[in-house]
Amino acid sequence: MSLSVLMPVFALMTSLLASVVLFALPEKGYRLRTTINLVAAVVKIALVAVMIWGIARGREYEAAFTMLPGVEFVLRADALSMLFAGLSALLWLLTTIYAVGYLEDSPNRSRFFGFFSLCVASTMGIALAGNLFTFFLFYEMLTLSTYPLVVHRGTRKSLRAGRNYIIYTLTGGAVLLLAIAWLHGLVGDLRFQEGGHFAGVDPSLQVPLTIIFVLLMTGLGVKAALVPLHGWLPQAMVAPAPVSALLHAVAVVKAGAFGIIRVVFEVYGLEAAEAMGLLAGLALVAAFTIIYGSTRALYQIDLKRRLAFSTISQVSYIVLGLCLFGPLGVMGGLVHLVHQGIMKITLFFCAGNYAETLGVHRIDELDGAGKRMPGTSVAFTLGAFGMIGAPPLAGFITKWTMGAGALEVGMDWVVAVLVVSSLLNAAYFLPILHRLWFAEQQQAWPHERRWGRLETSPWLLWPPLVTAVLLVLAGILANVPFSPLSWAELIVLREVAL
Amino acid sequence: MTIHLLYAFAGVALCGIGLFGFIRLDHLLRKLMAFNLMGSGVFLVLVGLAQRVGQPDPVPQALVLTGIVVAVAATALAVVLIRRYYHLSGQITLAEPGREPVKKPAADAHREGPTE
Amino acid sequence: MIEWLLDGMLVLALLTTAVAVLASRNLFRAVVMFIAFGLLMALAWVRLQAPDIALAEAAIGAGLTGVLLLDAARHLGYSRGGRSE
Amino acid sequence: MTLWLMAGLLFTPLAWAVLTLLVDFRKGRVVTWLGILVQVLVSLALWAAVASDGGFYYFLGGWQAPLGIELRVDGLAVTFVLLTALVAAACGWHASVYLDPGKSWHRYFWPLFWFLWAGLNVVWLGGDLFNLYVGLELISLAAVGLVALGGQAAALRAAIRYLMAALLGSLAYLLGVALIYGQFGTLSLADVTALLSDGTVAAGQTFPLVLMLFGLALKTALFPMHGWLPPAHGIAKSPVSALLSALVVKASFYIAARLWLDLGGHLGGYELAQLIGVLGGLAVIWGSWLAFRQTKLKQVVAYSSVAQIGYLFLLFPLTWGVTDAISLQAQQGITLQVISHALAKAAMFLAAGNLIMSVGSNRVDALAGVSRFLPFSLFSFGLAGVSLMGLPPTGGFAAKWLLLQASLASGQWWWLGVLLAGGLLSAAYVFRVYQASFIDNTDTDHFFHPPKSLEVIPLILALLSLGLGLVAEPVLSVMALPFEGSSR
Amino acid sequence: MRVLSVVTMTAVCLAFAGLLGLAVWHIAGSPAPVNLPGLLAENLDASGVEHPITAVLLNFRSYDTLLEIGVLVIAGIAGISMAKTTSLEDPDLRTSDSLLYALQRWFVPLMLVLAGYLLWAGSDRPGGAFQAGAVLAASGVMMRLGGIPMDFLRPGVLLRLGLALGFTVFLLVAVASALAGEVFLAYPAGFAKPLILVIETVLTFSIAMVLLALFVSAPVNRAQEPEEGEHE
Repeated sequence: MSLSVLMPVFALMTSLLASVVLFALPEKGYRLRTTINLVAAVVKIALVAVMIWGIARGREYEAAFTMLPGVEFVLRADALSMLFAGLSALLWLLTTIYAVGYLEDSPNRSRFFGFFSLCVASTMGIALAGNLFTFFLFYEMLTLSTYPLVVHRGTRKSLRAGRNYIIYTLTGGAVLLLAIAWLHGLVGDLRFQEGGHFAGVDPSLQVPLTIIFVLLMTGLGVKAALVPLHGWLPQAMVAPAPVSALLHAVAVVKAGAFGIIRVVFEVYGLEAAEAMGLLAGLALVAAFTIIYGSTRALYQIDLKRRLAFSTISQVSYIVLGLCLFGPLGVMGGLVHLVHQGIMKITLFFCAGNYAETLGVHRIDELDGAGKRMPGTSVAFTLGAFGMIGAPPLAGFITKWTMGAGALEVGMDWVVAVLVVSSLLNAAYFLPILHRLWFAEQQQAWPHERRWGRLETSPWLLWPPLVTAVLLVLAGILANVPFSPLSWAELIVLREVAL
Repeated sequence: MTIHLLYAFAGVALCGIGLFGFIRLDHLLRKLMAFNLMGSGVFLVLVGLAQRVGQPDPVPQALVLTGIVVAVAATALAVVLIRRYYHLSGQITLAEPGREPVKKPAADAHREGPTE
Repeated sequence: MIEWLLDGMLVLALLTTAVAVLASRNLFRAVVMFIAFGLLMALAWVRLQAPDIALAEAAIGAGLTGVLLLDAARHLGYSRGGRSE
Repeated sequence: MTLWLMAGLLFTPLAWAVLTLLVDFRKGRVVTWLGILVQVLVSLALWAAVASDGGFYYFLGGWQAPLGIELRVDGLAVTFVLLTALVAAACGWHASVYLDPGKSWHRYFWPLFWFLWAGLNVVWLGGDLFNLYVGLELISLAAVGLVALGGQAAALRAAIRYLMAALLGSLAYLLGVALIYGQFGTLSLADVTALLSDGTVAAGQTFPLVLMLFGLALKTALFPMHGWLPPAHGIAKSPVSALLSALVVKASFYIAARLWLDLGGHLGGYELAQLIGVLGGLAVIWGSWLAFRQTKLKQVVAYSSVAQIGYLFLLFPLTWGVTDAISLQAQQGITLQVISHALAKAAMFLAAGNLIMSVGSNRVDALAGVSRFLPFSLFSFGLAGVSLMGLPPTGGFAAKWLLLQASLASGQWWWLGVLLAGGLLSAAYVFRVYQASFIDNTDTDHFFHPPKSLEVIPLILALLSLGLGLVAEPVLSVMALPFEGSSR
Repeated sequence: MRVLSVVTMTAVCLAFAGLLGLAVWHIAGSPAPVNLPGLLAENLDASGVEHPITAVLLNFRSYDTLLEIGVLVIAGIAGISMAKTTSLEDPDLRTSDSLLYALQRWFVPLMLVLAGYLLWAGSDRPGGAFQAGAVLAASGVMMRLGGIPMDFLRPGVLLRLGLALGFTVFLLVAVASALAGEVFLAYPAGFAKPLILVIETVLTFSIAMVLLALFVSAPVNRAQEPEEGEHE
């Protein structure tokens, strides 16, 4: 067993083992649990960092064994998987810190952190999956491990949200399974490979391949919350804030988007997909989702619900990016996978802070919160500006790259979509910022808690601040090696082969 | 056609009759008797068909002996179950308690006898 | 020919008793019919050149099962199965 | 060596049945532990022997078929022997803690348990049609005895209903055997197959096969003949339910499958295969729906068995008139389904028993708050549920995957709907239980906490079922082993 | 509705009988390819007994018989597990019928003799353990009906020993033959006849015990156990 085989396995195992240990831990073992959580997260970051370093220098990491006759289980680390793995490893650490503070004295912490780790293990598995079969395996594992997190509070509302979530995702999973099984029956076990498999494919396979593509997109679209498959996402807001952060920024929607990237790039191949005319339809769906999500967000009063609709809109940037069929556009889509994650997690951390510290859930209750919680509010403001696409923040890099990509391939209408969406983003974020900073506090906070001199618990305060800094850095240092943008460029050069 | 085959067909008819009784009758003892009739029919088919040339064949005969013992074991067990069931519920059919009025309280069911 | 006649009658008797077992309204009579059926079966086995089975059928089929059922019928009450008593 | 192992395999359960009959429950428990150890070791050794050397025929009494009785000891058979050993060991262990030694009639649990185990081994190994009949009866009567054990009226009603169904099924099977004997003059399945494939006997006489399949399907509770199963499995003690659902219904299915694979090609037909498949599909849909509607926890699990058994019958259409490769794929899928369902369902019933013990009620909605205070049994229940839903990486998923492939490859795409809808419907009833348990309406732990050993057993079974998907390849490779030499 | 169901059932049963009859007719049309009776006759000498049916039951297909006794024992166990047996002095069980009394005075000894004869005859003539056991059981039933106390039928070690005896001996013979180097149930050469005789004798006894036990385990008391999770 060489290290190149073991690395991906270790990366997966850290959180899997952590989850097993956490389940077994008694409810009261607060210190031990926190230690295990943090150690596992740090170890994982280290492992991923080593792999990123290795991949940048051309090493390969792969572990595989035969699971069923004709079907392999493959874990493989390539540049694309590291994009996602790096994001989730980094954000897992922050979310864990945040969750420790957030759930300080709520019940069922063993269960929560157990499933939390399981969820991250699944995400890591999705990132490292080397073929569609393995991908599906972890994709479904993710569904299952997030359910207990969504219904964590055990209230009627959260149970209903959980039920909806599970109906959507399992149905999506069934569709995905059908597509994968069909594809497997048609052409055998498909490893993800640069440039895909279907360049110059037999024309007789055209029709089934098209149907399978639609099925695949439907199955993945549920998690990626493409309209009209997005229904579960706003409801899942009842979950605790770290869970929402996880669902929106790191795990679930990203798993869907990442799956779409894998399928388009490395199963069908960008050129083949374009040649079969599959991308145009996807681009339209993505564009519609962007506009639809932003528009719906305008009308939400609940802060987390507004963020949820914003997620629906933002994730489709990623999908739209790959449909642009040119190096710049693809780069824009890929880099947004990371950027959106960092920005959205910042926003959700902040929303969680407002809720936990002040008891504020609705936007019209936020008046004057900037003075009470300056740190949180600065982070929120940065996140919001990032979303709108203000330079030099991360969101700007995305939109700029994508816009340039669209012009490059002559899809001018995409620029219009980007502009309209940015305007809508501004329209639903700026009023919040106005209330935060410029409105006077109207009434007492609904449910305030105090932590001495700090505005809130340090466990809750640091994570959003760190992510806010990250999103600034991602924008300013976009051209430095190992920045998200440079890494996306590396992926495009190496794997998309345009 | 030999006499043996005639009995095989008699077995066929018994199977039919027994099956009818088995699915038609509700009373558990009658069901049980219907089952035994059917069993006899099967045994007749087994031996009669195997001996259609007219010569006795010890193998199916041995099988039938085994079959009879198995059948009597099953019957005896069924009788025990049915009787206990009757004592506990006062019922002699498999109908759910709600559907058929319980005729007698279970407590004095066992005192019921033919000769008083 | 006479053989066939005899066997035919035996088969007929078998089937008639079988029907009688199922059709008789009185549970007690049904059991008695069942015992009669067992004895006829024993005869049938003799005709099938299977004396071993005949013995077993007489002892077990007619004898033991019959007594078992009779006893059970007595405990369950004669009139439960039909309306004639 | 192998001969000794075979003797041990046949002897142990019967001998322990006698031994435990003579002692009371507590002593029987100790004796049983020893017996379980022996039997598991023997089964493992036999499995290993066959996995390394291939299968063989074992002639009981030294008489070759057709005069004597032969046992077919091949990869599939020993896999099932081993499965039985694992599941029965788990159930026996669970029962030894779960059952109340104070109840005098519980002493009879052990002999019946051992006879059941013996009967199962008879069926897995049986190569003689009549011997299989006796094995089936052994299983049925022992199972009925276990359901009725010390029961009150409802349990007795279930037991009687079960007995009646089982008797009718056995009789139908026996009638089929009678016709087969009349036609072929032999009771050895291998002989009959040989006679059919070398054309000595013209094919075309379907009725005997139909009769046998009908009888076996009735005993396997194929829709619409499933009515007897939920009451019996729902009302028996949990370890008994686990044995029944995990193993007993599989025995009759196993015979049906062997008959079909050996004789179906000659005596079966497309319509028959499709009809059985359709009934299986309806069982999946209808059983899951009914499971969803039940208010009692164990009834949910019992109806889930009806649904899961439905999948098994897809074997019939997927192996008839298709290429050998597709047929093999379908057989492998069904084998995995049998194994994973056995493990998962045993885990589920045992976990359900623990949950019922803890909350003191059989109702699903009484589970509120369990997730907080009794995570272990719930976790086992959940893991088993994942396997039933056919989600990766469980054995259930591996089975579903192979069946999907077989359906696609054989062009019988209509089974896809059954496979996918079945998974979703089973998710519906499993998540209904989860949902009930996640309701957080109490802050105090008023639940009874069962002993740790009770909680560990279902967890082990559930983990095995989960891991099966990962090691499916090696398991299947043993199953497909050829016989030592060419044939017997 | 009721009429309809009767009609359907009749139709189903007629169709079943018709198909079955047709199948029998077809099968009867051609001879069986394997001549098992001939094979049996050739090997009869090696079986140790002269009567072919006994040879089949206790040698060629002895495994069937072993399991079949197992089925009997199971039924017996299940039966006595039901019976929280009543005391045998229960007046309900004692029949003071003078006819029965007379019958049993004459019949029981006769039946015991008959049972002995059947058992002894088994090796070369019709008869054998099953028939003998059944007759023995029948005489026991008569004694029981006549109110003769038979203490060994109370659930206890004695009864369970009786149930298991025949099966145990059979099983021990089987495993001893396996340990002696042969396969399960293969009697060593020359021992076939005595072993079969021993087995038959104990079987007779055990079969009678099981059948009797099932007969007397008619339930009388009302011991109930609540369903799992249901409080009383």
